[in-house]
Amino acid sequence: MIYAPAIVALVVTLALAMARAFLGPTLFDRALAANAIGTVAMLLLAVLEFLTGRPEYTDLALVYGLLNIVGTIAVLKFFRVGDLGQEGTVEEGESR
Amino acid sequence: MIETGAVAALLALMAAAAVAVVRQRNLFAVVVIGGIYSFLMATALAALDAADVAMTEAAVGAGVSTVLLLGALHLVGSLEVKPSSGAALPLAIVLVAGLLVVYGTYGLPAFSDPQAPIHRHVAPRYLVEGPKETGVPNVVTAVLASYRGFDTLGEVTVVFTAGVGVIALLRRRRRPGGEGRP
Amino acid sequence: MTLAGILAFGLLSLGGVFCVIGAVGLLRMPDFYTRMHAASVIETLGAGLVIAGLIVQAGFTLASAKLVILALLIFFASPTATHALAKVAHESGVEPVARAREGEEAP
Amino acid sequence: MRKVSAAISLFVFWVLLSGHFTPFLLTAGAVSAFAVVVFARRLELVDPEGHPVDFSGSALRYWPWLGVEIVKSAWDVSRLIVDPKLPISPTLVRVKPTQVSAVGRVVYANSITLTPGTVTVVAGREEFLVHAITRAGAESLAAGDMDRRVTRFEGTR
Repeated sequence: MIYAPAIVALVVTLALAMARAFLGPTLFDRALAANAIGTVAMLLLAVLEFLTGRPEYTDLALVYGLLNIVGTIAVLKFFRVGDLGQEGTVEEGESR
Repeated sequence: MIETGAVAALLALMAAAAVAVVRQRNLFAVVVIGGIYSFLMATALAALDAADVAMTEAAVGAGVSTVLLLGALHLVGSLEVKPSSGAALPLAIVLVAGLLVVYGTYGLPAFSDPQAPIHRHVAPRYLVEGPKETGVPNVVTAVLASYRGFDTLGEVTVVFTAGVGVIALLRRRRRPGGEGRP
Repeated sequence: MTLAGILAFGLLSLGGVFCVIGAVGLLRMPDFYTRMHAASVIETLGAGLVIAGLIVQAGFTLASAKLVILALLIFFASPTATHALAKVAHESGVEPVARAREGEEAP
Repeated sequence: MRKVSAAISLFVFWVLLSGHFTPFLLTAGAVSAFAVVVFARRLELVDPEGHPVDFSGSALRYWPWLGVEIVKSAWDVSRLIVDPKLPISPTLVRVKPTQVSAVGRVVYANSITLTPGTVTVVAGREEFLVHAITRAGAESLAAGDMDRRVTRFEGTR
């Protein structure tokens, strides 16, 4: 079983990162943990697909990766635009 | 064996996430943990051989509903108020409903039973004739886009209308709020 | 086990170890900014080694090509997400513990 | 030229994802790739930032060096994490990017973030605000080796 240690390690990583997501304390800690969980879930998915002998389904992991970014950016963009009461304009010379 | 263990661990983490959602008062945190829950759910579904459902869960659960819930938070504020009544009645209703669903699963055929009714009706025909008749290698795509093309068109219309409606609802409040862009 | 199998096993397990180390850092670090560094261990070395192990296991197939695309996606997108997090956190006034002296316990 | 290369990259990506080589499906892929480029052109997305194909050559020289740097610094950060004393010395440092173009600065800022132990917090036109987990990491960044390499990357198209 060449995948067993990796799967165990990834599940442990998920559990630890979820502890950080529950503890907080700020929203950013939670978003950071969620981002890490997305990455680890993607890796776990890829490994599980190799384990069950369907390596061609790695596209699913790609979809996860894209959604992970979309989710993180959406939370941050909303936090910036919504809660702080500012429009999300980009100042000259600033990064987006 | 290791696969079963991984699925069990994912389900346990999902239960932990559900408890955290209930106990959390900050709705931002609830949305973030909800996204985590969806990612775990999608991974568990993929491990159970349901690739298409996993993709839908990831796209809808972790992607679209996160964005929609954030849009809703924009309208209602981000702190949950204390509930006015106790938790006993809702808990009882949820428990009864959950037990009913569990009871219902006893009427289902065993997991991946080849003699189940769903595998004996039109499924063999789709599997055997599908690639020849439609030229599409993926059976799910062949069924959705070819055999049930009009059905899917109707579904997509409904989903599109719902999406437009949600955007219209969430956009509306923006304008009186200040010098917001159109 | 073949040589490629042993190599894949080693890469996968090592990647798993770095993922766990990153997650431990996520829990141990004292503030948001230092936790970000721990998370980037997961996203670079952890993810990179796991994907490399899978590529060795898959050999020269379509699946490896998809894994390469996956790795590129992670390496392009994860710094963007991390930077966005850091920037918004900085703007909303999350203070880093930047004044901790050498050898002194950070608060 | 840029549109043609974008269409070809999209088509290759499509084929890799599909993995089927029947004439019908290949045609469908080619038509989709073409349609995406046409729509992207109307949205003005096919520009030097969205599809920076001119940098392919220098990227091949820069990425291996960056990969080695990432492994080295990830190893350092891992050692910090497992150390029972947690010997971190978080530092905020300002660095001045010497790149001329926006793409060059983005590459530099992303390289800093991608290397564990340093994260770009604010990426301005004149200077970056970087958070480093150890003072040594901040000092080696301020020495400017990465900055020089990114500027070379940007210069040699």
